[in-house]
Amino acid sequence: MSLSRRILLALAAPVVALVVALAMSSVVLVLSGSNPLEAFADMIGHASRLETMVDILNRATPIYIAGVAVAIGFRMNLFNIGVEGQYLLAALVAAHVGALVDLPGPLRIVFILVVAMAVGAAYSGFAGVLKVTRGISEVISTIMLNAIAITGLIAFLIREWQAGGAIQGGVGRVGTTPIPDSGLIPNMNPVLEFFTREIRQGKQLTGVLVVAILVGIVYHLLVNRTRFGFDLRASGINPFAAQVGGVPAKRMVVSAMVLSGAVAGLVGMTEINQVGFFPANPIKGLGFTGIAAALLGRNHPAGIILAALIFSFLDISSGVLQFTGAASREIVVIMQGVIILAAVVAYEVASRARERQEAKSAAEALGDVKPSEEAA
Amino acid sequence: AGGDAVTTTAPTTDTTAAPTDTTETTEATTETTAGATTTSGAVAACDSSVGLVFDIGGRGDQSFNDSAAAGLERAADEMGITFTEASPNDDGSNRAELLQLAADASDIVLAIGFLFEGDAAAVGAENPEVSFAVVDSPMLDFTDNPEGVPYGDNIAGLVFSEEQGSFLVGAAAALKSTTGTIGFIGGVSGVGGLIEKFEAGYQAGAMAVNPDIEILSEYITAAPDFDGFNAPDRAREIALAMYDGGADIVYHAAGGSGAGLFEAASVASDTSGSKVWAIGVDSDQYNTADPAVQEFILTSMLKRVDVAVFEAIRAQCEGTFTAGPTAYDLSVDGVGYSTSGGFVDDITDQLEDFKAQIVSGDIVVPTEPS
Amino acid sequence: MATAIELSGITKRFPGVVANDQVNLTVEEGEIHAICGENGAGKSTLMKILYGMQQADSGTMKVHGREVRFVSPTEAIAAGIGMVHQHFMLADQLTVLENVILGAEPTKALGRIDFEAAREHLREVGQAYGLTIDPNDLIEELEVGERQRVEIIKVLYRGAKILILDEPTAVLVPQEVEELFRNMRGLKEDGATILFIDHKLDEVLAIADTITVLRDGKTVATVKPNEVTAHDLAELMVGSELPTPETTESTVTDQVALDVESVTVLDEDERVLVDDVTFRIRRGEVVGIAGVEGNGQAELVDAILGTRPVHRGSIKLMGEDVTLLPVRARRERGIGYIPQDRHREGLLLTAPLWENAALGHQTQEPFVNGIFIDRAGSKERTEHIRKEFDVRTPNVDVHAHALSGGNQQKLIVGREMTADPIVLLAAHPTRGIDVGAQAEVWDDIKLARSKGMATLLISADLDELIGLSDTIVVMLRGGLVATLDPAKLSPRELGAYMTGAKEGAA
Amino acid sequence: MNWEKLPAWLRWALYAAVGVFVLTVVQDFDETGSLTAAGSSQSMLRWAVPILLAGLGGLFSERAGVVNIGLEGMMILGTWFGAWGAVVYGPWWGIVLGMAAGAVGGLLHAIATVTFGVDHVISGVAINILAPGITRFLSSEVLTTLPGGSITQSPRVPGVGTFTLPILGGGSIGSWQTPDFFGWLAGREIFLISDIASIAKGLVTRISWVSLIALLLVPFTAWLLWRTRFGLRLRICGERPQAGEAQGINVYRFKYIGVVISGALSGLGGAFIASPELSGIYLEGQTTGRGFIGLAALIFGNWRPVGVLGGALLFGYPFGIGLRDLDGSASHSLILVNAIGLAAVAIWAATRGKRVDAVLALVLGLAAAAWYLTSDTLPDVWINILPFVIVLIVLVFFAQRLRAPAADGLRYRKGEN
Ligand SMILES: Nc1ncnc2c1ncn2[C@@H]1O[C@H](COP(=O)(O)OP(=O)(O)OP(=O)(O)O)[C@@H](O)[C@H]1O
Ligand SMILES: Nc1ncnc2c1ncn2[C@@H]1O[C@H](COP(=O)(O)OP(=O)(O)OP(=O)(O)O)[C@@H](O)[C@H]1O
Ligand SMILES: [Mg+2]
Ligand SMILES: [Mg+2]
Repeated sequence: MSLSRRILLALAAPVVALVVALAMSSVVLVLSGSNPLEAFADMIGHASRLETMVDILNRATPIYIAGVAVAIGFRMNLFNIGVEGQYLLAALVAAHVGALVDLPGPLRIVFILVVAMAVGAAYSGFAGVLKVTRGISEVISTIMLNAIAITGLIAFLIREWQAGGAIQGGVGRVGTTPIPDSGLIPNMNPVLEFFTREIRQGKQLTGVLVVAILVGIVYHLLVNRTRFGFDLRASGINPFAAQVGGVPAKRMVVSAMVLSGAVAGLVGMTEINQVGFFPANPIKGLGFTGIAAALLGRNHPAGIILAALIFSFLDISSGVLQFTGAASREIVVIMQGVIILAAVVAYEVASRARERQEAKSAAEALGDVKPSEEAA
Repeated sequence: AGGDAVTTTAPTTDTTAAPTDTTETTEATTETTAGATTTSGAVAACDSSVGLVFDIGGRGDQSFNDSAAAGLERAADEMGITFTEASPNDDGSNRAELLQLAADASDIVLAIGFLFEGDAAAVGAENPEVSFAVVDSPMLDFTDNPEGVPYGDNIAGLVFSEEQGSFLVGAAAALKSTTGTIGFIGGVSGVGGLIEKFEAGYQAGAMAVNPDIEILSEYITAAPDFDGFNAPDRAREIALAMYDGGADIVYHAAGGSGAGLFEAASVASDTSGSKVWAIGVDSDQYNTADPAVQEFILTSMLKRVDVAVFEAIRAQCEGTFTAGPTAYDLSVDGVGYSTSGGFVDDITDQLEDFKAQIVSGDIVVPTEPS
Repeated sequence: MATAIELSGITKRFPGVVANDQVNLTVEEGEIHAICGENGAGKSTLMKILYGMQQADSGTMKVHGREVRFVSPTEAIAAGIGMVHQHFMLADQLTVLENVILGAEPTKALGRIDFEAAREHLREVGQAYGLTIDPNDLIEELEVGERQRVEIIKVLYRGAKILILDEPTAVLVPQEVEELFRNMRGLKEDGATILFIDHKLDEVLAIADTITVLRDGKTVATVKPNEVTAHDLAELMVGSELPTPETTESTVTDQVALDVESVTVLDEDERVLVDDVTFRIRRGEVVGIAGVEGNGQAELVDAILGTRPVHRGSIKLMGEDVTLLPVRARRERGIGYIPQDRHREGLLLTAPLWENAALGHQTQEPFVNGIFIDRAGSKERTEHIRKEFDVRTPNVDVHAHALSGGNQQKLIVGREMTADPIVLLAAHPTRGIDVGAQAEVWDDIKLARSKGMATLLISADLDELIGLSDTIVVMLRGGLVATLDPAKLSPRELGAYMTGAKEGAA
Repeated sequence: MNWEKLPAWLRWALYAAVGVFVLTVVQDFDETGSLTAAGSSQSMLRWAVPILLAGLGGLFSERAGVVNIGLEGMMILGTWFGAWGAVVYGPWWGIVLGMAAGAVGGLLHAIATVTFGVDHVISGVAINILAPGITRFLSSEVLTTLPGGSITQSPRVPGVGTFTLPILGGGSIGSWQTPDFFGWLAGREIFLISDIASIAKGLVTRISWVSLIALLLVPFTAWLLWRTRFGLRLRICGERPQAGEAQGINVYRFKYIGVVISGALSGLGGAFIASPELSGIYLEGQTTGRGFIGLAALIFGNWRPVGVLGGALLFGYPFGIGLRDLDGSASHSLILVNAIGLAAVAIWAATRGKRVDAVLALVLGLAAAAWYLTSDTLPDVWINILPFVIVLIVLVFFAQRLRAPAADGLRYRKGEN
């Protein structure tokens, strides 16, 4: 198979998915009496402002981290639905403990990140342990653990900890004790401003972006370049072959869940660093968006970046559509759904095409068939 | 609890006037009290543009958001203001952006719900030429001053004395109850005492009538699980249990879950053969409820978000916008009870009496449940 | 005699492969017609086309003189054709009865299955052909021979008069094969036409009335058994002489490489799978394990490899006790493994070849560099394997599923051999690969043996077992029941030990 | 005596009887009135029905070999269309449209997984993301035009009505008000007998027709899948589709049917959530993960109809009790029930020589007992998680005995082995 053809195949899937999603959303828009071109123009016009880009990046950051957390599981056929509960629990504990200990700034930042990862890892690892020792599917256990974390543990802890005297103002700012500013990751405005103009409207590019980038790099290296990653992927592709190949199956399950949870623990850091404490009404649902991002990004570190940006872009667009009135903001939710479905189908079709291509070229190498003959 | 900031009872201003400027009073936390019912008579036309950002869910919740929308529309009708409106994503992640987008296009931005506090403070600071008013938050900064100071000259909070309104419906419940048992359903507990304030007032009102009354109380969920405001099925179950347990009147402070309470009242009345009641919240739910359940809504605790919104816009138009909290309490009819359906007609005298005592300060309604 | 089946000009293409190329086949009514050919010759494909499971790209089919066009097995079944597949088509969790009646369920009103009628019919069919089996047993409780009987009953149950048996003898010991052949003759007497696939030539010559040979998807000849010798047939099949697995002089040394001492293995329900097994393999020695499938051989290998816990006993590798070590530690100490099911245990089908070449050795040179995978080193090693073991592939970046079965197997053998194992566990190393590749694998094992490798060989191919082994042990119901000298052993005799008809050491 | 040999329904009935006995003892000991109250069993049923329907849906899908994690999404479609249909065309139309919408969700899943071979979990997740998008959009276009509707909610949803069994539950036949046998018995205060009567009374009084249908679906499903030709053919698709294919069965068709039924049943569950039996309104997000819980009930029930019912009740009971428990005392009693259950598990495990299980059960049981003894009520945050904890604990001890259909979740393509 020629290189150009291979590249074509690789690009075909996402492009087709996007085109299908655009087409279907256009149909919906037309049906609901809006002009799709106008709507898309508004969305893109808004997104091309520097301040909006900051918003998009801020939103994409936790989605990306959640996507990587889910992807780590997916790489070995583990479905960590529990990222949701893990990140909320981790953020709560990290914010609380981080505010209480007395550490100099940078150390406190590191301490908070480490606590968050540890809590996420522990909670997720528990599901892994249940799987290998008691045979409970992680799909079920993490669903249960989500409910237990959100409606039970967090509800209990946040009540205990906010009673510790941490009223920031009105009821809108109830939460854990505020973390001193020195313990928060500084924003990245200077970095961005170095390349462009000054960022206005007080928008702050989250410093957690750096953490996300590091997570992406480590994820890539770990999974694709290390022995551990090899074991992880092998277990995902074929657990039996991996096992006879010396991969300790149970340990891999627990390790993967622990790693996934550790990364999940970082999802809430964007909000903690923005708000300065863990609020009683934290942003929820990022774990589920992360699943979508991992699917759309095919578990690939760069793919997930793209997916997170797409999701974030669509989320942000729902705001501007309400002010321009070009279309109902609900269209973005539809688009998110359609993109996912179109993408999974397109990927499948493309991967079949790729399989056939490979089989053909392998057979040609065998000399079984001359290319001219098989074209018949 | 987090309601503390709201509870400092402020001297009531002249009810015939628009809110007075109170910027340089001795107490930093002094609240302005709105002259809510005094807007009769023509208001001047106004060419201000208004941006209103709803709480999650937006228009059509038949309660909080709709009430705000009503105030906005009234302002458009009576003063001719122009407006834009928006609601956040499901997870509320884009509140700040929406406020900014609204500020870009408006002279005053109204944010509906205490969850906007942090973002409104931040966006407000960035847009000093635009006024901001947040419903349900005093918009006071406590970082350097334990008494709290306004976040900025352009940032106001519109707060309600829900405990006072709840007191009255509690009294109504006690007066109407034949079983001596009544119930309270809260949406979400642990949000800085927000819903607990309703419970406290309700309790106090009921006990003021009948010190021996039994009050069943349950919260649907606890923060951070906010499903409690959106779970009519659970509210229905809890209400049924309360009715089974002998309560004949149940009050809810659970937003969208309230529909389940009304459903339960209808079912319980039907099953037991004797009529039980429900008490609505925020708006006059008798008017918005389905005709099938209307007859079970004894009264509703009114929280006049519409008035607050209208007054905030008017203040902006008239140049009397005031930073910091403005209180909407019984004295200005910022809270109250409804009489639609006529089910409380026989006890309005007693209720009005309680009201007068609260307004005069003879009764101080607690903000935390006992 | 009338013609039962007439296929002409059947062509079927798969991506990159022409499985059937202008195949012609004529089967007379009431005969046993054998189809021979090496792996991948296109036998199964041809039968699946006849059975309607696959559709030919071109060509015509006639059944009893009438031209037919099957788009699904339903039509073939209606035309009186039944097929027993190479891989059993049975659901383990369903009962014999459910499996048999599937697709031909007698029903009462509302689509209720008439289980009574079904049982009765099943009993009749069983009696008529002398095939009996308990209809209420779950398939998973049955032995291989019994499962095959279920498959045949399944076909007869639907009243098929033309039976297709795809490699029915592959999993049977000689005694079972004889039983099967008796059944086949009985069926023939009752008027059935049987098409059967086999590449064991003596078997074919013993039972067939007519033999058709396929090679590379083409029909090369149709012959009568009395006209040809096994030798002729082999040449027709491969176009050259058949290799044999015979080894030459003994290379057995004194040094014990693998010492298995009183090993007992239990399953989750504490049933005994391997029962107190003891044996030793010295360097340069090949020990063959004979046994009907399901008598604990697989579990014994698992225990030695470390994927199954040993309940009692010990396993020593070059004198070191490895009983409690994990798989990885054992492999690092020099255990090589050729799994019996290459797709299940041998390969990462959706990973590139160079990663497959690293599998099982990913902690060792040249595949790693510290904690990182050494991609360049891995690819280089894979290229080496590709050349040494003649793995036919365009490059080492293609995914493993793109390779044909034989080439996949060569990759696995190459991977294990280049790692210079001390002990090689080879389970059915030549199963499902063609004669050419088979000979190469035999040569590889012989070469390694002469260099001092100790080999544990499991194979259902008794010629292979006898030809390659220095010692043969027989496993029956988890225990070792005989230790035999292959030099003085015929496959028939070995089969007798395997079924328990004969006991003791030779 | 070998328990495993008993018919499944009898075995489960025995489990239930033992369960009621324990509840009764605890209730009498603890003087908590609500464990066996008619209201409690009624609420158990109410909360179990959507889970049961989703679980039965999952059963059809997974017995046909398609893992369906999209149940939640199909249920969401069911809530919207169930509500809209009921509001606009009447309650039964709501049921029909809710099922139809769920079925369309199922069809989508079938197209993706069966025809295109997309990974089942991935497709299911995609549907879970798509469904709320669709309903949100439809709300904005349709519900907002209805009086009392908005972008997140519908007007009040009318219900299909309820049914009370005559004689046993005091329903009426024509105009004759029959006696209320269970009610009478429940009032007699006879140990155990009255408790059973009281529970039974709850289950035969004012039961929604949909609940009744859902309950009847349990034996019907068992009959359909295990006694009919259709069922055998569907099950082969989940066990070994190639075997079905070899016998001329159109595997794709049965997979499609299974997944579409799965969607229809989840949709029915959704419609029930929106019906006045539970909510009486469509409200965005009101399924709150019940599709996922249905999946858990399916696994818990070992992919069998009666088992799914058991799982659904096991969720429904503590959930209902938790909500009805106004002072936290009944939930507190449930801790004692758990402790007793764990003790039973410990004994069971010990007699089978499962030492680890026995010790684990004993430790957990003692912890539960200690918690029970050192507290008087259960705070509400813990009440909310009780159902999840109980199911998780049950799975800890019994997950290993579960067995999914052999080809569940595997990709099947015609003509491939
Ligand atoms: N579904 C399929 N898709 C692609 N290629 C196939 C398929 N089925 C068979 N083939 C290819 O067609 C060729 C003939 O296969 P077939 O199974 O008919 O061989 P066979 O003679 O039965 O071999 P064996 O002795 O191994 O059973 C092989 O190269 C095989 O890889
Ligand atoms: N005659 C019947 N009519 C209706 N349903 C039945 C009938 N027989 C069995 N079932 C139901 O069909 C399902 C499967 O039946 P089956 O007999 O296979 O169960 P089982 O094997 O006894 O279950 P278990 O393995 O749990 O003991 C069960 O849910 C059972 O309740
Ligand atoms: Mg074959
Ligand atoms: Mg059985």
